[in-house]
Amino acid sequence: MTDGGRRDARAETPTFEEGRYVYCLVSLEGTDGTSLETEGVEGEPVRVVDAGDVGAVVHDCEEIYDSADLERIRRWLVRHQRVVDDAGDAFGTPLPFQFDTVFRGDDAAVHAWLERERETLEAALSSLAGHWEYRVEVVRTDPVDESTLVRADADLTDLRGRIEDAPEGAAFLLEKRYERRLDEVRARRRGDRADRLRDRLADHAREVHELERTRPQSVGELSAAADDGAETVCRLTLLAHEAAEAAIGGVLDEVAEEDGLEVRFTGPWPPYTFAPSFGEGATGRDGGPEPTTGTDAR
Amino acid sequence: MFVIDDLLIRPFVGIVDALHTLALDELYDIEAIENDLKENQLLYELGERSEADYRERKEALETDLEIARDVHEELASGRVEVKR
Amino acid sequence: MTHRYVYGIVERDGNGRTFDLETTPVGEGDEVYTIAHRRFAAVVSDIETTDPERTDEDATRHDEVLRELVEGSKGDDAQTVIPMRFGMVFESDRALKNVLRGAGPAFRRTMREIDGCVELGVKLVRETDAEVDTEEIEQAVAERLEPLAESSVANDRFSDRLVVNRSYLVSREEREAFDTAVADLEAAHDTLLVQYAGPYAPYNFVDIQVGAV
Amino acid sequence: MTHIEVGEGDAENGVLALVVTVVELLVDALEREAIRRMESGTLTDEEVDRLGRQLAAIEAELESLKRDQELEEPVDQLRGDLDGLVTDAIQRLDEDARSVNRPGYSVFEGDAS
Repeated sequence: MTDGGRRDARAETPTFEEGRYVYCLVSLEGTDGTSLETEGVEGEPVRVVDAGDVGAVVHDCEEIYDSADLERIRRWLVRHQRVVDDAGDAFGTPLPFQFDTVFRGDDAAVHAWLERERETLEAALSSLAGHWEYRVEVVRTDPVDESTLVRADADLTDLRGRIEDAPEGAAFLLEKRYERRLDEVRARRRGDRADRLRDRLADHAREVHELERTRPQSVGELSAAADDGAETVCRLTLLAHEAAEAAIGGVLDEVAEEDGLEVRFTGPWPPYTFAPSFGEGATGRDGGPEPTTGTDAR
Repeated sequence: MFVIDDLLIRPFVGIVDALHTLALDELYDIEAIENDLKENQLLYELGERSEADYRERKEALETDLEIARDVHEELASGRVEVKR
Repeated sequence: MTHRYVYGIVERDGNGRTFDLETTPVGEGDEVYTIAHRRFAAVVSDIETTDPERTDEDATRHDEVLRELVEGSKGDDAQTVIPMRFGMVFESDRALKNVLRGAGPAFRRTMREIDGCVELGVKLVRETDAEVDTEEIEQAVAERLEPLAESSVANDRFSDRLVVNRSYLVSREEREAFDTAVADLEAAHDTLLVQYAGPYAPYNFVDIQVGAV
Repeated sequence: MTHIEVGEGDAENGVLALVVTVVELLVDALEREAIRRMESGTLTDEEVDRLGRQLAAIEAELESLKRDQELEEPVDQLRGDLDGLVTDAIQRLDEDARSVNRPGYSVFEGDAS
């Protein structure tokens, strides 16, 4: 594990006297009351701070949640998600915040901020209403037979022939060339498959984004299961209306019927990736442009 | 002035990434952890594993199992579909 | 309100017989006794909850009570028991007797199959780094043990070190011969560790699900 | 920042694994270049063959070294770590400005203390 090193090397932890850990923002329009019965990260009691029709789901906190213990972080993540889920159940699609997002100050500060950003927030909430994030991972559990690939590709066929006739040293290089070409062909097939799927899903989703094919290393660290040698064809994230869920499932069923393909479909998640940027004039720590609460929004 | 103090502890990337991964993992992993527990017990009973090792491992595996069940319950139910 | 926690079913033991056991019972009661309806009796102890949590301690107690019944302890004879899984509680004696009545035929059938038998477990584990021919060993084990058993089932191979994991239903008369056979197998394979366990109540040879009421 | 762990407890072996990893990457690059020259036709058949033999010999040498020193796993791991590091770094370059998007943590509002 590299956590020890990472902790030493990381930037200084921000400190604050009083803070509010923010799980998400919700629309209170048409709901009666702001009560939310749920337990937050580390068992903290969760409340809703409201300003008009916008509410922030928070708990009081005095420090950032930080640990080198991955298990603990997993629990925190799950708890964070549970609260956002409960908020979603009670108030409809929430505007979710990343794990460990803390608002400096007390309820009044949160309230003032909500008031100030109200227009943006209300617009964002109403635009996302009824929409959720879905994750799709297509995995090839049985690799395509090499001979099939060779037959379908003139270069590969040609290389195979040349290797047979070549002297040892040349054959070695041709073999390497062949392997590279094979990788290319596989990559192209993956790409084609992913493109077709994207197009089909786009009919049912408001947005479809392709993610890096491999899960980020840091997520891998959190993961308990070792990869079983299966090849990831693509990873997609979608923003779709809840009514489209069945249709999306149908498209994925068809993909799963292809030999050797497995589809891993999870959701509905709160639209973490698709939560819009807000907070005009905000500054990031590095003075970068606008921060967002989303994750991978492009 | 709206100040955001962002500091990266670890490059976690996205929370959905993490959740999606956890949800899928936990779907598969409970049985593997249970098997490891049984193996640990067996090797201890056969005298191949010392009591200290056995206890340490058992404790770690039990924590894993508890978390796996927790996560499974909270994330996996109805949210994960593996289509074959 | 006190309920009945059920360990298993025995035959022709009458009502209210108590067993003199070493094991502390599951639940609050301090006695393990029978509640009978005609031919069959449930072996029970008193408990306050209808939904006992499965703790390691209580699961062990459940198993130990059954083991003592099967083995016979102190003044009691060895019993043939149809074991129940952990956690079965009946709210009232009436509910329990209803089940004894309703499931009578199933109990009768099962009792015929396991009468006079105990369950024995045999696990063969290869030593670290030892390479073994699984098929050959399976065959040797089958040749030696199957003739002595009424029946057997394969259990989950939960570890890649496990070469064989089987449970055997063995009549009390064959116990000694079975012990010898297992010892012979152990002697014949020096790359294998043997775990020979039991006698247990025949969990693996009983297929009765009783719905708790 | 991400650290790459070199070896576990056995520094010498760790350094060796690192060296082998670097040499492997170098050989990969050499092979790519050799293929490029072979395909561009700037080498004679004999030259191609000689080059191929040399690279094959180096590769075989590396493989046997890894086997003898039990470096296969650490080298694989290092290459994996490097890949992950590069990917993460590229992402960071890519999205440096919106690093808030990562669940590290964010503190909103008020003066940084």
